Amino acid sequence: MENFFELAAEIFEVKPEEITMDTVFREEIEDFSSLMGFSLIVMMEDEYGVKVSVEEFLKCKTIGDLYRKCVQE
Amino acid sequence: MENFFELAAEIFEVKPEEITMDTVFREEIEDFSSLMGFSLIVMMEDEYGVKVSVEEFLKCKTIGDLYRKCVQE
Amino acid sequence: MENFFELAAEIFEVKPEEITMDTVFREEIEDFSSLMGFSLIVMMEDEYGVKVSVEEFLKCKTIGDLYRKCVQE
Amino acid sequence: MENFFELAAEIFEVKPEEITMDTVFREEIEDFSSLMGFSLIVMMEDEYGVKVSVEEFLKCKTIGDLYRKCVQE
Amino acid sequence: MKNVVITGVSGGIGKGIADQLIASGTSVIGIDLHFNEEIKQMAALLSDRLFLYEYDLMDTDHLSELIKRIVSEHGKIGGFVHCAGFDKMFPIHMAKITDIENLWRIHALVPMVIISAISKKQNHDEDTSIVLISSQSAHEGAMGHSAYASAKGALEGYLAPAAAELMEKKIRINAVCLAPVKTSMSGGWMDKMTADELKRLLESYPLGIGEVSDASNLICFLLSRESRFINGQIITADGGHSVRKV
Amino acid sequence: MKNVVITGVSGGIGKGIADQLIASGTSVIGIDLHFNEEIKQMAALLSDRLFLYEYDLMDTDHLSELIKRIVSEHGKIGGFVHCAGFDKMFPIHMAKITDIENLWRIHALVPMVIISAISKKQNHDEDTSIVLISSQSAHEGAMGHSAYASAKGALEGYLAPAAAELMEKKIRINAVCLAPVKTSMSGGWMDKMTADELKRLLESYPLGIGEVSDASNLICFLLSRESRFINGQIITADGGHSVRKV
Amino acid sequence: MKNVVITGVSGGIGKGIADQLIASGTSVIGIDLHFNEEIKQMAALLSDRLFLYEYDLMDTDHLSELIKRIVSEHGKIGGFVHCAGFDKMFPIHMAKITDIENLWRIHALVPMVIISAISKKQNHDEDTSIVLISSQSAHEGAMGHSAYASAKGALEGYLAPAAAELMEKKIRINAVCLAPVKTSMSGGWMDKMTADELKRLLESYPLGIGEVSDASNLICFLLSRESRFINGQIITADGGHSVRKV
Amino acid sequence: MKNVVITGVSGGIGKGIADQLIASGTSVIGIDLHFNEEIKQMAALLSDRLFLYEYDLMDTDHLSELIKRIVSEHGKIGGFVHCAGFDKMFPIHMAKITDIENLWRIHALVPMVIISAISKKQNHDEDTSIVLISSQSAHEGAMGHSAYASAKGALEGYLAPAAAELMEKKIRINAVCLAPVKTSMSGGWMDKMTADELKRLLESYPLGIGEVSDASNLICFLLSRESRFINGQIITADGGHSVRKV
Repeated sequence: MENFFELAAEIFEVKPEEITMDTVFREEIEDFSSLMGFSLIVMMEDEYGVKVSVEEFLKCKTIGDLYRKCVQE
Repeated sequence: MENFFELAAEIFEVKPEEITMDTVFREEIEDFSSLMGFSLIVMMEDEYGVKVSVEEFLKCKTIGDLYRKCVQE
Repeated sequence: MENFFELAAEIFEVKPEEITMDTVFREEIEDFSSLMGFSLIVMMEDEYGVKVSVEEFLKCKTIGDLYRKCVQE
Repeated sequence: MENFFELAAEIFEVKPEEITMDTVFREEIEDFSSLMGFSLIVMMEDEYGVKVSVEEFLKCKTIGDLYRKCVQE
Repeated sequence: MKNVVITGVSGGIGKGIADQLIASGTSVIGIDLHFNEEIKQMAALLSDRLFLYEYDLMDTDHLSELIKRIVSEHGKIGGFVHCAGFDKMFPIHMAKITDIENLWRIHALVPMVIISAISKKQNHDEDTSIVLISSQSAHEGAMGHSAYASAKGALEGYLAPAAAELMEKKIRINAVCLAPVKTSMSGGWMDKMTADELKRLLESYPLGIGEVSDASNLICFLLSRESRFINGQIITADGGHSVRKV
Repeated sequence: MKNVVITGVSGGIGKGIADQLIASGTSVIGIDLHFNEEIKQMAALLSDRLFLYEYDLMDTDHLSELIKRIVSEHGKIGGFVHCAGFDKMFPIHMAKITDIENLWRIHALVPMVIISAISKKQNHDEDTSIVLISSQSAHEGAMGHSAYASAKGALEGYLAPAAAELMEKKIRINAVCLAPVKTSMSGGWMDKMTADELKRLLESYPLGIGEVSDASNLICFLLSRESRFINGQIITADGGHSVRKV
Repeated sequence: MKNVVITGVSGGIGKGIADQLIASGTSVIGIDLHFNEEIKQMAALLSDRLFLYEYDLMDTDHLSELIKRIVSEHGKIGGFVHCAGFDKMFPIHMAKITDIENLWRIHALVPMVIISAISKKQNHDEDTSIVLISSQSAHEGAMGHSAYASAKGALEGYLAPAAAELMEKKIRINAVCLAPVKTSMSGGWMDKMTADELKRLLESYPLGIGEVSDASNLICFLLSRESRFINGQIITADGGHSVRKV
Repeated sequence: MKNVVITGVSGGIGKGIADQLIASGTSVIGIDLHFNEEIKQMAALLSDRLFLYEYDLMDTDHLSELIKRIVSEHGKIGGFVHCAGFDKMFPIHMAKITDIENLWRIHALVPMVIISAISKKQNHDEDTSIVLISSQSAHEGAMGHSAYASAKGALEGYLAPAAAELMEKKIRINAVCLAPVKTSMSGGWMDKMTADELKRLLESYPLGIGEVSDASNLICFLLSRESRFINGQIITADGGHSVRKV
């Protein structure tokens, strides 16, 4: 989980401790960009072998939503 | 007035007889473009010496609305 | 003749009085360029209707040689 | 020595057996180019650690002349 | 494709394009100041494929009427290549306004007026393709060619905005940038070069001076549907000149 | 550097360059159709640094005389920037010959005639530097700007051959390719755009619409000896427009 | 023309070129990591026209041997098109060295090594023609594509010097700059875009997303003798993208 | 502006830029493989303005750590110029993979890795400006320089997409395209040319071989706020080489 936070934090260019499971990344992350969103999908694929469709991704609101995709599946 | 119709028709690339005072040009003229709108403003300025602001122009719905700008003022 | 001197002088970028019938232009004209030579041929053609071949032109050493091409022929 | 022939032959794009100590490369090698000459100097430097000045190189007429630079020094 | 308008159709490149198009079954409308016997007979023979209009292009005021007349007589225009033109060399300090103006008129204004006429709805087919002819001299230190290069530059500057507008009318427009092809036009100034100058010039063309077909092959490709995805581009065919060894 | 000739010196960019040059101790010769009070007073104040010539540049026939007169009154010319100009937008199918011609005349013919006069031995200093002003519209799909872009293209095509010739006379020549700067000229057509169109336009300039200083800093750098090794180049200052995200 | 080497021959564009060449009677040598049944059967059918070599191009150390083997088995090589490749998108602050390196390896190093082998006297025909595939992303603000664009830029920078050298060996080399064609490669990242982003992207291609034939028509023209006078050029086929209206 | 990182700071151009920046009060962080006594003493003297880091740039794996360390020791980075590099000439048929790879590594991968590190929020100031150094050899028939030109092309291809991304982080990035300046690097291959070849080379530079200041003046202009509106551009300073008379 820490690993996931670190990876996400690197994409968002924030410190890992600045994000939690409940962070609504599209709103709470300063200048969140579509390229960051893109990078999250790629990261989940590269690091967790999880293929998330854009539709599914758009349904994810919080960091937790993303994280659960990686562990549960 | 014929002259005005001819000038407008040339901009719209239609025959003068295809337009009337009541033609709602933005809807009735096939592929009406912003460049055509631009040309109407320039034409009114060049040929009738009438400076029409973009706001006023956007209020004009029919050919007649445009024509009256040129004669009355 | 004066006219010819003026035209040549303009090409050479010198004052007419700086050139004479005996001026060996390729040597005496400061930074004489092939483009100047080209211009002389064009000038003789445009102003005197004389078509001088490059070979003939290269045989001309002095301004006089050029001038005679224009008057005699 | 064979190694040297192979390296030179590769530069000349010929078979090693096509060149000998007496080959006058500038004349006998088909379309010898300045880039080939350049490559010989680089090769001698890279493979034999011999720095040959352009002047010295130009004095070398045959493959043998080049080879001796590499072994003797 | 039908009704490809070619100006300067009696000249080297114009003639080459016309031959190639006619051979492939495309009808050609040739415009020129005068027509020699050869092309007149050709037109007589190919009365359904080659149509000639004698017209002085420098008379730009009546060009749109000419296009209108062509359309009324042969139907909508399907292509256009502007080959008419001449070059005039002179040093910058000798430039005459009339020379600068005439070069611009024939190389830039004339095609712009013709294209403006062709662009009108009733005058062109869908998938009409236009090819402009530019020159390397607009991109290198072509001594004495500054006015000619400027006229060609006017075409290149026109290209992108024109492509954007004409695209909405289903018209494509591209330009080819050619090295001097040994035609009467290039001959004009080449004949005034000394042996040395000419040698130096030719050395800068590693693949030699181009054949007419080197120009016409590219131009016909750009006119055809084969190139439907190419628009607003300048394509150089200069026999390796711009990548010659330095 | 002294005696830098600036056309359109009352306009936004021309004025900006003049101010910067004068501040750095360079004398400026301003040419324009009319001069407003502000600049007249400035010239009165700086009677040894700013000289004004009221002249209608469209009268190209007497331009060389004007240059001759300037040289006789102030000495050889050390630089030249052509800022005078206007834009006119119209769709290609509405293009009028007079509009095309006037745009070419002011943007291309005028500087070419002035440069031809300056290039004469007696009229220019050594190390004279010339800067032409081009526009991105000659390189992108600038709807409605085809004639303006063509006029700018004529300048760009002139650049390389002119640079080669002028180099032999110790004159450098470069061009700057500017994004629209909010001046009276760009205002001309911007005011005729709807809010949406204008918004779309502005969004394509990531660094915003340029200040006059963004243009004048670059131009003054090119006029100065600092850039002595830069010649025949087109330098773009467009606020990131040409590399905006796609 | 015979023995045209095509890497990535199972992919969209590579397959398209192979089909077009074979149809015109040219023999093709296809290289790829794996071959699907379809192309294997095609090779079986056209046993005198299509020859397949299964090889992992990332293993650059043995590439020259592969070329040597191909020549020994089929004779001198007459053409080469490098279609193999992939894209990977990431923001610059997330760039990994291995990603940058792999993109450069497949898009730039691999063709450079193959061309170096082909350039040896004994390995190529006279009039051999090479076509490299570049991308608009090397010329515009293609967010997230910086490493891919850099790899394509490496090809474009290689082009001119290579053309000068190869010309002396009677080999031509040109590059085509393509807009994304809907193939598995572009699919890779397109599938990760939201509907809005994709819509925005597609809007910037006025003539739509290209067909494979839009790429193969141009590439086959450049491989053929038709284009013998075109060398060292980058030709863009982007469906009007670079001249889209602004 | 402060903390401008310069690689190859002991070399001709790097040293020139450092001198100019320091003179104008900007702090410089120099990176190089070795430092000569001269620059060490300079650093000792200017202990608040010049900071040296001895590092082998070919070790790309630890570059980001180096940047991190620099930031921790001196604060955020305000500029970056990549001057380190070498050239190696060889004919295409003699190209070795290691040579191609090393040239790409030092000229393209190294700056890309450094920029990736600088682009992280915590590592750069607002208004950071980056200047890459490219070469005319990527645009002309530079015999024997194909691998070097490819490495420079990799930088040019990177430029536009990088500019788009970095703009959102308030970082500008531009490239300068320089003619060979007589430094140890160019010396490397110039010394291997015959008198004739060298003469021919020099003749193609009408304004002579450049001084270090010709490069540093332009680069410092691009680093400064003076050029805030210039982004994603390649600016050529080649002493008239590309417009030399033909």
